[in-house]
Amino acid sequence: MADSVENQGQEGGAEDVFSVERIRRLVELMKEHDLREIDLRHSRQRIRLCRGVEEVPVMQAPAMMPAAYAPAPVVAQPAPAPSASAEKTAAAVDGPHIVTIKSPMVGTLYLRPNPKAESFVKVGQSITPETTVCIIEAMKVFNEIPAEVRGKVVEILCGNEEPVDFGKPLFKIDTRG
Amino acid sequence: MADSVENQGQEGGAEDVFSVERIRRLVELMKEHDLREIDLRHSRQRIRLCRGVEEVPVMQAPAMMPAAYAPAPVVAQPAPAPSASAEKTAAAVDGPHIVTIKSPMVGTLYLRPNPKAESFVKVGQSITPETTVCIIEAMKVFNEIPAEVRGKVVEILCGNEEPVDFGKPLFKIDTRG
Amino acid sequence: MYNRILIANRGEIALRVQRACRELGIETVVVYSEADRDAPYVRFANQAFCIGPSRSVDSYLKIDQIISAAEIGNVDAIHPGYGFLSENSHFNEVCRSCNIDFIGPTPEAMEKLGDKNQARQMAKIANVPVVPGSDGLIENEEEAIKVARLIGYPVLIKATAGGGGKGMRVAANELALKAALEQAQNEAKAAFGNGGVYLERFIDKPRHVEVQIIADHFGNVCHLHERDCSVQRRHQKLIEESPSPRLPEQARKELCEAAVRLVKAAGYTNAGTVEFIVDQENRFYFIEVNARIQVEHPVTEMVTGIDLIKTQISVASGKPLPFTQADIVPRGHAIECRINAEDPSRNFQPCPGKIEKIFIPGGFGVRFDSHVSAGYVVPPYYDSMIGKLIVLKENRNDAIQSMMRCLSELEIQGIRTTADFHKQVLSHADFVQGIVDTKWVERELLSK
Amino acid sequence: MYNRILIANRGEIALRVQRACRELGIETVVVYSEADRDAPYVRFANQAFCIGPSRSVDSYLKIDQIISAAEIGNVDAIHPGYGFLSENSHFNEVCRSCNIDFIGPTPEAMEKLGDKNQARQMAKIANVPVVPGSDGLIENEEEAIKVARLIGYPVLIKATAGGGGKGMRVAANELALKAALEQAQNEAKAAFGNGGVYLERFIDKPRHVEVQIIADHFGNVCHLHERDCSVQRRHQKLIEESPSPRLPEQARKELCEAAVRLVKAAGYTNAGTVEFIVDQENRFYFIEVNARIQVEHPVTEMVTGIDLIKTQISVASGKPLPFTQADIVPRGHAIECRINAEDPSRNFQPCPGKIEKIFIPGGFGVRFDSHVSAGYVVPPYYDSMIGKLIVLKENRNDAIQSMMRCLSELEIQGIRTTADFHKQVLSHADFVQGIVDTKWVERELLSK
Repeated sequence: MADSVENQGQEGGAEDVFSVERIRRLVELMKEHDLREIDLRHSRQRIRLCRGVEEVPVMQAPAMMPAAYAPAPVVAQPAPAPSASAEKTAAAVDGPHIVTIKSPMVGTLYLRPNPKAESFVKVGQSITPETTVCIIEAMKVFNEIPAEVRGKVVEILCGNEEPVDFGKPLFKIDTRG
Repeated sequence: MADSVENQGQEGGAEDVFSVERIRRLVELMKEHDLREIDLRHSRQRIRLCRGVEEVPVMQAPAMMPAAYAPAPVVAQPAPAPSASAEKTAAAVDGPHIVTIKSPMVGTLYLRPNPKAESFVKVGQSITPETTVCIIEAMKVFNEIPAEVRGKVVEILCGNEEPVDFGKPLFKIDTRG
Repeated sequence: MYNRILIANRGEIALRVQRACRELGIETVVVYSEADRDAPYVRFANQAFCIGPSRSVDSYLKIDQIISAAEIGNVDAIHPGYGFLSENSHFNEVCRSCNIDFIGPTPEAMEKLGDKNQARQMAKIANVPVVPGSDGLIENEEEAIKVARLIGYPVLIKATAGGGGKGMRVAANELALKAALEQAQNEAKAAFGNGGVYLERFIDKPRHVEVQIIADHFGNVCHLHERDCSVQRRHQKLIEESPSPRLPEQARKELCEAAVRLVKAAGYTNAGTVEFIVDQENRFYFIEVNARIQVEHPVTEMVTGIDLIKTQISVASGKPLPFTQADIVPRGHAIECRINAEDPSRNFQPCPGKIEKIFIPGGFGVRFDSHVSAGYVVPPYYDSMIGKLIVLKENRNDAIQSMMRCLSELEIQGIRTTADFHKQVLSHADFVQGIVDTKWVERELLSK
Repeated sequence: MYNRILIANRGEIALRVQRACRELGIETVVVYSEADRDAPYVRFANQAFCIGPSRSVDSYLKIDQIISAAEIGNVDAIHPGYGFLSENSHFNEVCRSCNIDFIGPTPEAMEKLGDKNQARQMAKIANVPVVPGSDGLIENEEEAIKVARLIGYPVLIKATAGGGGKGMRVAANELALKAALEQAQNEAKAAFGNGGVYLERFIDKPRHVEVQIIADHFGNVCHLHERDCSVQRRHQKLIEESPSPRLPEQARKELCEAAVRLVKAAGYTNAGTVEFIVDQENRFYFIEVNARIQVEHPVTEMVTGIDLIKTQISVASGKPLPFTQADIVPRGHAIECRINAEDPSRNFQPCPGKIEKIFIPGGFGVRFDSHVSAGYVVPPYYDSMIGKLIVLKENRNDAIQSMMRCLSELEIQGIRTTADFHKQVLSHADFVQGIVDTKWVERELLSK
């Protein structure tokens, strides 16, 4: 279930959250894209819509396990089944203009070319598809990871020297910037 | 779960959050678009709407097994999970005015007081609650079964000397007749 | 052998009995209440009869309905399982009067051993030790002291009208006895309007050890060794195992032989269990006989390799036992955990409801006897056990390791169960050392 | 012993290995493709790494990704399961070069026995019978006749470039051989542009019998007796059992001893299987060695009571075998049916998809090794086996009865499976008599 709509909350307010007009628009959106479910939250506000068949229930995965990311291409929309960390950030930055750079392999993440150097990228920095955003070390091989997307770094999702696996979200890029 | 409206949080603002008018419009929306559920929250306020039955999947039962009747009082509406035979007849005679007389025990059904006699009741015959509609024999004891309802016999659902168990539909009665 | 058997029970034991029948090529007729119409054994049956509404008294306890189903279903025999009518000698009687075999002991043997006092007398005759006590009421202090000397201190003073520990006193010596006797009598008089008390030896930290028996109609009686069921909560068994940990070989031998003596003396046939309590010095005392198959029978099946239900059916049909005592060689160590739909955090209150998801543990030496699967709704009308998790491994430590693994694999969504509570028990040093007694759970786990 | 093991596999065998580890107190690291993220062993793992997209070549066959996960996961050893990289000596090599134990034979032994021709040579040296044949090509008629006399009629003429039965001929005598030889050569030339042919004795209605071997690093080699896997469809095993029906005790003994000789000669360690074909006169011929644990290993575990995976781990970690040949005493008869997500009515085409409902059979002597439960989605990317149903009973007939019962209890909604097909096989007179051969399924069940 790649499609998902999330309420930015820019136009916040309880009245707005419960606006039937918006819900109607959302439902039409659902029918149009044959969505099974829409789940909107803004801090403590939430709108959740389901239609059609029951969804496949996914049992809760243990916290230590980096397995809670939905199948998606290496560059894709934010995964709808958010991990603890993604949860935290989902409210902050999301939407169709936000793409996530995910790890293409299992390995150790390096955000700097070497311990003394500056990080490859910083939040707010503009990048091109060729920009190296990090290095992932696997079996003593240091693989430079290009952004493959143009935009502005809005969030860095993993820490330096953190182990990452395939598909793990690393950076959030605002393609408008 | 049939149509259900559930709310939590009795604090201020509840009136407009839970305005019947809004809920009515939401439900229309759901009907119109075949939504299963709408779930609205604001802090401790919440509106949750569910439509339609969540099917309890019943695996196919062997044909020889008289087990496909839903729980119901001895005199009740036709069972929602109908057996093959009930299926066939459901189209023919059904509706709020039709009640089904069900077997109160396990035993052998007799539609006649004795092999030579006429049946206790015939289709089209008017009956009172006291009318004996059949005999069920259990452990050599012949139990006369009263109709317990007033109306006209529209259908006899079991054959003479057929084994019946608890809750097995025996007769359909039109309470208008 | 039988052609058709009616199973007069529900839940996991109904399925257990049905499995034995099907593997023996015997057709099964099942009876069920409206609450159980979606149970798997109803689907698997050759014929199934709904015998009434959900409440047991309206269905599973309705002898006339069950017999009626048996006659229409044209069965040769009825297996009563455990609970419900399994130890009801009247039902047993009625079955036989309708020419339907009751798979269990004769009504006579059932009554003889079913009644606690009769059984106690028979035990004495068969030279099976019972808890020493005053046969009858204690009239006065002198008698009390005389009896106490005979049965040995510490002694327990019990109110004959007793209950709830009222009018109960433990006395460690004559001095204490003198003081306690009057207190107990007065307390009993106040509580029950009856000051009658009697004495028996006080057993400190007793273990519950029982012996599985099977007997045919040719006088052959075999024991299938013992089960230790000391892990209990309010007299409800939670965990059973075989062999009994820390029971010396000599005591084990004498215990099993005593059980055989008692059963022989009663002319008992089919499967039964002789229950004992074992004190800290490994002396054992007969408590009672369960004249039926028991919940924990798989523990014995796992270590002996003998199918108890099949053997029950075989001997009931008039066949001799297919084995002798010498053939029965236990192998390995088996443990069973009862998985109940209960919430340990809420004083084990039952949690009926729909099982949304379940992952059933499996693997080498693992057995899960249960009738449930995802989508099954646990009805609120009956006991809360939804399954029995049993493991067999080479030794007790491996069995504990395996059970811990299985308990963490057992994922159930929709209802609360006792699975996690079992983990707590199995990982406790006392259990690992095999030194728990029947009050241990309340004392060590629940009082804190 | 190891602290942490990485399981480089998926599906039921990943869960099987994980269960052994957990019961041994060893932590598990699992690797999985995007298609398997909801698998239970991923939840149960101490650590789990997604190593790539669904296709095996992008995930389960990616040596660098697996090793990388092993290093980050800081494991002591890798268990390869079966299939995928389990018989890849390069992967085996890489593991060891990274100081990670590969739970299996050494790369050398793996290669020695992995290559069919080398294995055949080694078998001859170890005096293990192989199918008699011409070592190398047949140049002309005279040679063919000379060789045929040596190996005995009927002979099979095979194209060296062969495949699909092309260039294959059976000759019952010299006359037939002369005619067939030229035909075969021409047909081979036409089909493969290579007329080279060789001879071997033609085995009519062969049975597939294999011997389970386990060896430690101290030269101790034990066999765990044989498995009969004659029920096959297109060389895919469907049903396995132990002991092999109708195999005379003497042949059984020689078969097992021959397997031990071969494995000793190759200096092979850990678990392995030596496959033979057995002709109608119960003569056996070595075919090949599988240098890994096999799908059907539970059959052997059930009859011997020995946990093969635990033993694999133990010997890999450098411990000696915990038993001797004399300790291994098979008990009862075990049968395994592979439950595949395939539609027998549509030529066994795979049926991936969501398992809406499943009732898992259980009971005494029943084991279902599977990673699936209700809601599990069978991915289309891997082999179609969703579980293995295994029963152990006192004798073969009881085992068949029990398996029939279990197969009818196994209710699966959402996908088609081979369960009903197994019932067809188990209830067939030929199977009941134990006289099926490796072509029996095609001949008796599918050609009609």
